[in-house]
Amino acid sequence: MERIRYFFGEALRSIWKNRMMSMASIGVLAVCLILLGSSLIVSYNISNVIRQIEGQNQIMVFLNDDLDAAGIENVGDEITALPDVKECIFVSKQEALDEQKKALGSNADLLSGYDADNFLPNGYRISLTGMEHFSQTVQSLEKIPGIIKIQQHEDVADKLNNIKRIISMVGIWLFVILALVSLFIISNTIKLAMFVRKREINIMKFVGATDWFIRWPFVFEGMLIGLIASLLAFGVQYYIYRIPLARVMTDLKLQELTLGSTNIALLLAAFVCAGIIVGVCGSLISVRKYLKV
Amino acid sequence: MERIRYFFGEALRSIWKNRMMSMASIGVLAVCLILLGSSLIVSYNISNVIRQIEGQNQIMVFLNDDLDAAGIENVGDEITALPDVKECIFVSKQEALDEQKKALGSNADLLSGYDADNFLPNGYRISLTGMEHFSQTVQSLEKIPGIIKIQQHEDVADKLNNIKRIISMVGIWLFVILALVSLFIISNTIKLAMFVRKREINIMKFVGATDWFIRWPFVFEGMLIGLIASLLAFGVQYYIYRIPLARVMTDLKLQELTLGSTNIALLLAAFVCAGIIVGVCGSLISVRKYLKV
Amino acid sequence: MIEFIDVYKIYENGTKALKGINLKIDEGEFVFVRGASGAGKSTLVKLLLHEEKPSAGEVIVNGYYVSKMTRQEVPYLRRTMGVVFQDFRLIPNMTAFENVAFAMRATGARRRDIRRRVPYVLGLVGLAGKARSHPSQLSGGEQQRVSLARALVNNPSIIVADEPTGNIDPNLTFEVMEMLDEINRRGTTIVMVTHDTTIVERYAYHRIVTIDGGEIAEDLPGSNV
Amino acid sequence: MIEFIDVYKIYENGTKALKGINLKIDEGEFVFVRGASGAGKSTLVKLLLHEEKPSAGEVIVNGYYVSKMTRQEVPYLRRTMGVVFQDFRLIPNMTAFENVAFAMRATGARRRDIRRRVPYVLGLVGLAGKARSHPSQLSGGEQQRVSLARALVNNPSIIVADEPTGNIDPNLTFEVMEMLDEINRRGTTIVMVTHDTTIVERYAYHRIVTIDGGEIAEDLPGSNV
Ligand SMILES: Nc1ncnc2c1ncn2[C@@H]1O[C@H](COP(=O)(O)OP(=O)(O)OP(=O)(O)O)[C@@H](O)[C@H]1O
Ligand SMILES: Nc1ncnc2c1ncn2[C@@H]1O[C@H](COP(=O)(O)OP(=O)(O)OP(=O)(O)O)[C@@H](O)[C@H]1O
Ligand SMILES: [Mg+2]
Ligand SMILES: [Mg+2]
Repeated sequence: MERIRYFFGEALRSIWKNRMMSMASIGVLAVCLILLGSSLIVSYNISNVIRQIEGQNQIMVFLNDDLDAAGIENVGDEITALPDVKECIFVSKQEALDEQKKALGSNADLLSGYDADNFLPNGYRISLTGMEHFSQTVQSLEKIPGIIKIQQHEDVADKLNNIKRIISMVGIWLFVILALVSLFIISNTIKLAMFVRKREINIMKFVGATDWFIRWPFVFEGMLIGLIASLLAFGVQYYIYRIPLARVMTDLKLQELTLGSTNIALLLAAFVCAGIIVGVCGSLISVRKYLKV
Repeated sequence: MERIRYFFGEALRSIWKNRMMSMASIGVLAVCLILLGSSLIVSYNISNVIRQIEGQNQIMVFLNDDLDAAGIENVGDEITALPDVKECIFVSKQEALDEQKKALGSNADLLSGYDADNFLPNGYRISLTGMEHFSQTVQSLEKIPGIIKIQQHEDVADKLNNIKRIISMVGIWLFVILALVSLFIISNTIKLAMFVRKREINIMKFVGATDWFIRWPFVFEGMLIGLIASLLAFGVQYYIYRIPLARVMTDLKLQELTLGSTNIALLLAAFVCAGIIVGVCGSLISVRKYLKV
Repeated sequence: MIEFIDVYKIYENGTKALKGINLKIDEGEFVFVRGASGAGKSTLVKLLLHEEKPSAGEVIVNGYYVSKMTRQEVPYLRRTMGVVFQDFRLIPNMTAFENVAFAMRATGARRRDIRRRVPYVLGLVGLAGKARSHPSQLSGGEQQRVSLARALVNNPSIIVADEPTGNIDPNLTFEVMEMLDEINRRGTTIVMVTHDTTIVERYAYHRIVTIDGGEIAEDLPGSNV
Repeated sequence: MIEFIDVYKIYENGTKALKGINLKIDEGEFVFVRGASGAGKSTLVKLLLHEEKPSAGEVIVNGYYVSKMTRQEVPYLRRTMGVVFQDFRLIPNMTAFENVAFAMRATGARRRDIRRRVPYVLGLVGLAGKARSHPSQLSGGEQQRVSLARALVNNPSIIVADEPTGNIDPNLTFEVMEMLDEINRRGTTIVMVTHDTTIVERYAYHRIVTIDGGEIAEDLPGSNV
């Protein structure tokens, strides 16, 4: 007990005495956490937006006029059975004509003569859960007998997919790079801090301190620095996230952009864990070199 | 001359003697440059992609059947005169019907009776140069007499605009954060390195060295570190950019994703300038504190 | 008990600091080690402490075979000795009190004992008023005495002092010598490296080992037994 | 010429190191400064160097008014002096040669001159063979002599030596003293802080200033004029 209090006290003392260095470490660690957190939040939000756009993406299929009501229902069931199909709504000949009329606006009366002799086919309006397997879905649809025509905005679908792919590529690369930067920077900061203390550690060993006696205060110090950094990072992250993103959100009326409170709690937990682990590991790794006296 | 050689030699010697620290500084600086460079390239490429998608975005307007050929042409001229309109292609009643037939596929003969008595209106297919002023353009189009109906994928347009806005928001924030990180990290690295040399600088002053005599080798050192870091960063950046992005490019058949060779040269120049400036400033700022003896 | 058996020390850059040292120091002895600058006296001290390992031969300190020790054992070897270093080796960001206290704490001493013992030892070396000063706020002689206080604080069975009076004035030197003599009389082994001929002459009843060029040139036994 | 006029030095923590020092040292004088540990001797040296500023009073060195100097002037004040520091103050990552050479280079000396002069001075202090060693590879006495060589190398008009013989043996001490005496005879002012009574007695024909508790307790003029 007395020892733990001593080690903890030493850690606090050391953080205070090496204020500059401690602040540097805390700052660097916090910044790295913020970068990581931001990239997580951004990719989370971007995929949300894409999912939303996808949700509105639809395929229209037209049916052979020869099908009777049962046949039409059959096709509907087959479509619904496909993976990735979220919704499949029947659009009758009449509804299709009404839509055409609506599209023509004031010229709708042009089509008024066709109400009885409707030249438009029955169809299904299909919503997909996602666009990843868009072309496979289209191919599967083509194979369903009774479907005579598939109408799709393939172009838009493709483009959205491309954007998503690029964003996730960029996200992955950014994440990898940032993780490496974090490790690099923190290990260097701690190494430099250790370098400054080399003499101190040396002397401690010469008066008979064991390795762990020297190590413990550094471990606590790393832990404290990690904790402070993660709390700081979380605060800043939350602020960054709230202010400008909240503005964007209201701009776009995209309520889905909010992180749920569980996600926020998860983020906090992740920050604290990451901060403490990095802090302690950094301390241990860096101290190791200088203990060899 | 002899002095410059001496200062330069000292700088090299110091870089070599403090290998660890020099490598840390070079590494951190290079990583920051790579992050900045990557965010530049990514935002450049993303806006390219968006521009491309926008290029394919179209508005369809339908014309009053009462218009004669001259009236139709008039409307076409008015549309072309609008800002943001890139292309405006006439789609005749007949063409519209043909497209409808194509859309119906094998059921096209359903419409065969209407060739003479075409119920579809004439129209213009309009391509825009960009989507920023999409809704203004639509409003302007509504004011042109003779246009009875405007058909637009407003949803998709809006979504694309939103994505672009989010990406540029994210880009700006990322840039700001990264710039701050770079400054913070580099100044701290150099500060810590200086802290290690505090005693050395102190002693130099005590044997009668002037401030500039002490400063020059550090300036050269900062310059060299900046130069090396920027070249390293450029190499890595080029490699990162080439390999995965080249793959994405061929995947998407988006030739516009390449940076021109002038852009590459610009990037190199920017890297070298930024590297050297940061290196030298970092050295000067950090040395300053320890010269006060 | 300290024993050097045929010890050679050749530094990495080729300097032959010790060339075949054979020396046995019994428990309770007081030994002066003298010799020219660069003779190898501090190297001898470094070997005792496992700061450097012998290139050949064996050093035995209180039963530890220095050249064959594991990393874990080293701190326990060092705790049996109190060392005054030639360059003081005080921790710069600890006060005089904390520097001395650290040596006690490292051995697992209780806070209560530390708070009683440290001021007492600082008082012994005449630094009661400087307990709160950092090394950079102390004069050369004051730093040297903090180093001495640290060596004494754990009541070690061996005290090794490398030039402990190089920065203090004759009166203080005399006081310090009297203190060491008293400690020695109570049974502590003392090895003291010094250049000060005045001291050696005054305490000539102790054993005097002279080192020259890495070898033992002379070994005058003490006369007080 | 050095002059202390009513100089007080109170450190930030309240320690009164000097309490009204009045001292005038003429060109070409050789002055011993002695006194108990913590008397204020090193503080005196620090004031000469503008390492610390006097809390009150004025120090005049070679025409510079130390308390009123601008930052730009300080290096030129320091170049008029060669200083042996009590804690040596060698640059750790420079070899002995480079440490001495740096002091020459800082004054703008040519490379050719440096390459001729530095080995000569290192030879004077008996370290010709240690030119390529770093401070950590030198014994205490050797480091002290590198510090001395650095003080000599620029042929300064004043040499200030704070305990320059604390870590070297009697024979070497004698050699160093003879050297300083010879340099003094050629006209250089020498201020030497020392505890070594043997030296002071031997060279008692020089002026001896005794400091006690921050005040000048005694000022024995030299007899060799
Ligand atoms: N780390 C080292 N690497 C290389 N040579 C060293 C090292 N330490 C000491 N030496 C050399 O070994 C020799 C003996 O050094 P040591 O420090 O034992 O001398 P010393 O007797 O203590 O001298 P002094 O009285 O000057 O302190 C010297 O010539 C010194 O230059
Ligand atoms: N930077 C400082 N801050 C506070 N007090 C100091 C500082 N430097 C020295 N002192 C105190 O001032 C007094 C005089 O110190 P100084 O170094 O001048 O002594 P000295 O005569 O050189 O002693 P020694 O012979 O032990 O070297 C001492 O009591 C010392 O503790
Ligand atoms: Mg020694
Ligand atoms: Mg002193």
